[in-house]
Amino acid sequence: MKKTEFLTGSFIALTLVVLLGVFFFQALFQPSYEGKVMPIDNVNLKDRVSLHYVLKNVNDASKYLATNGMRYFNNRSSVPSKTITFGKTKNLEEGSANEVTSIVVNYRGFDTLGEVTVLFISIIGLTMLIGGVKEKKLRMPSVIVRTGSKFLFPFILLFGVYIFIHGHLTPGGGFPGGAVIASGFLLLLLGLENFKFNTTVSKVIESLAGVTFVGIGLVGLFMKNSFLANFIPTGTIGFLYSAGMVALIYIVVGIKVGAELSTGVAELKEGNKND
Amino acid sequence: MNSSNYFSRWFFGFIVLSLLWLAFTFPFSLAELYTGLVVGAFISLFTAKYFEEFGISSFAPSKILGLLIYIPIILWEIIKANIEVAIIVLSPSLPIEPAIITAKTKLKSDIGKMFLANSITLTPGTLTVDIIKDTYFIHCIKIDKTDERYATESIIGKFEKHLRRFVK
Amino acid sequence: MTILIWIWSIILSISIILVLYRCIKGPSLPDRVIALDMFTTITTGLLVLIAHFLNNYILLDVSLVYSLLAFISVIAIARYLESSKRG
Amino acid sequence: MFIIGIILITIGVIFSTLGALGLVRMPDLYNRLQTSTKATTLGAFSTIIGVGFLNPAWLIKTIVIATFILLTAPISSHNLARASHKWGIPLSDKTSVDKYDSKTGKEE
Repeated sequence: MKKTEFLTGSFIALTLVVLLGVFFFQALFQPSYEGKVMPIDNVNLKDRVSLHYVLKNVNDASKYLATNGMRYFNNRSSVPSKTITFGKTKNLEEGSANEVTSIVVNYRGFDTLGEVTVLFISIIGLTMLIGGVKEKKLRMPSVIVRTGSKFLFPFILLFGVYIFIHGHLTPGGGFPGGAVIASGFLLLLLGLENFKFNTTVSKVIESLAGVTFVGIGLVGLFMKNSFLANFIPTGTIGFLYSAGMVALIYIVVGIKVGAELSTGVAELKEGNKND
Repeated sequence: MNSSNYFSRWFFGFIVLSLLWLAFTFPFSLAELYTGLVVGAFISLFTAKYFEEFGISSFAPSKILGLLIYIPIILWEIIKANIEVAIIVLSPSLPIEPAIITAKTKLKSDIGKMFLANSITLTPGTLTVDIIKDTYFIHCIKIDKTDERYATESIIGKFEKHLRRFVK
Repeated sequence: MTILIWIWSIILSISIILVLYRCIKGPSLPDRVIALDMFTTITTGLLVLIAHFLNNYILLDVSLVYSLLAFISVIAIARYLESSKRG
Repeated sequence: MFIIGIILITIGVIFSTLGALGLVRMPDLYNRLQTSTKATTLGAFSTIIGVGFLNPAWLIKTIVIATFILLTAPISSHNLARASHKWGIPLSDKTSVDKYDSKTGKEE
């Protein structure tokens, strides 16, 4: 491994870890909203769900709280529940048709940042472990396999991009999309006899994507007073341009995971000959 | 056509990938169209080098017509192949005489060889085992003559003349 | 309609059991790989049938990813076998 | 539309089963590969297109999936046949000629 690569990689990882630590402690020292702790033995599950989630609509929830105030906490059963219609309901809280995505990226976006960082660190560890292993020579591929992998590669890449751009509408999202992109690179590594995967470029792309993720979170912090808050209007549920920040973050996560896993696959095949 | 320049390959990739994007996201909407154009342009920017034998000239009407004629022919051959295999599988005595024979092709380009090999694999009782230069090694499930000229005419001939309309 | 879908699914399941028999018995490694390849192809068809049964467009994406991963795994195993000695 | 879809799915299901039967009955690896590739490709292809005919809104997506299967299945089965020939799987006793053997060692 080249020294500069390693240094830049560790620098970015360190920056991410420090940022994570800062936000962690910031969350610790915030005052709690209610000010009193419920007794554990008679906690109702309904009390654990936020009003925004019950109403599924930010604007309605604020209006309801402004008029009814504390009465809401005493009488939960009278909260009006809204029906959600695909392609019609506007300005939903998170606006994503896929509930899993809204939980992973919107409610627990911080968690996802941690997961992506863990993946990054594990790929760095893999690179260190693999270093010094000799490359296994594969036989010449036949014409069919060579041409077939060249022919199919752009379409596989397109499919990966489709999965992570439509993460808020269909199942999938950043992680499966990245895995599909990495499988496209795996096909090229298997099918072409002299394909060289450029690990330096992939590491740069990955680091840029990570920085963009944190940057989006910081914009949320400045505009909505909370790290990774959804600061873009959420649009109509079921449309492509909806869900605000969820789609944006999944594009970033897809690019990052794709670059990371491709690097891992390339290291596994070629070994590391620099060090 | 092997030396089609970068722009022509990029354009080919752009058109094909954008159309495929619209097929993926079928209920047509303008948002999908814009996204598809951007994604297609971006992906084909750095995968254009893999479209070796394609370019703007691939959109010539004669070539598209050749492809459209080829599709029903290959589908019909696949159905015939399957009926043949079904008869062999269902007969109690398994009437097979397998052999690996050779045949020669006149196609020059890699992509043409790939299409021909895939067609051979999908059609009656034949399976491409390997290609070395222009010699195909074909595993046959049932063959009466192992002569190379006979094999070239009977197995390759029927696809080659249709394939030559759109690949070299 | 529902009965037809049940019949189709049951016939496909029987063929999957036949394939699994070859996968368990198969005298050599490539036989098992062929059986698994065929298993995935049949399962793709079954998945699309289930998508129609549940009226769920989403499963079509899943089946495409499934067939893609099956293809790449078979190519990987074949390339590994190609460049190693039997033993 | 509806009837075409049902007929296509039935054809697909029958050929998938025949392919599985061929996989069990055939004597050696290459013949198994032949039956399995052809039968399952047509089986999956026709099942998927049939579902597209039952649900016309899905037709284009199902055609994409079916085309993908039609493109990839022959490539993978070709590579498996080549790999097992190089790995040393013997052909069955019924085989009359094997012209590939003499040139196996020669690389392109």
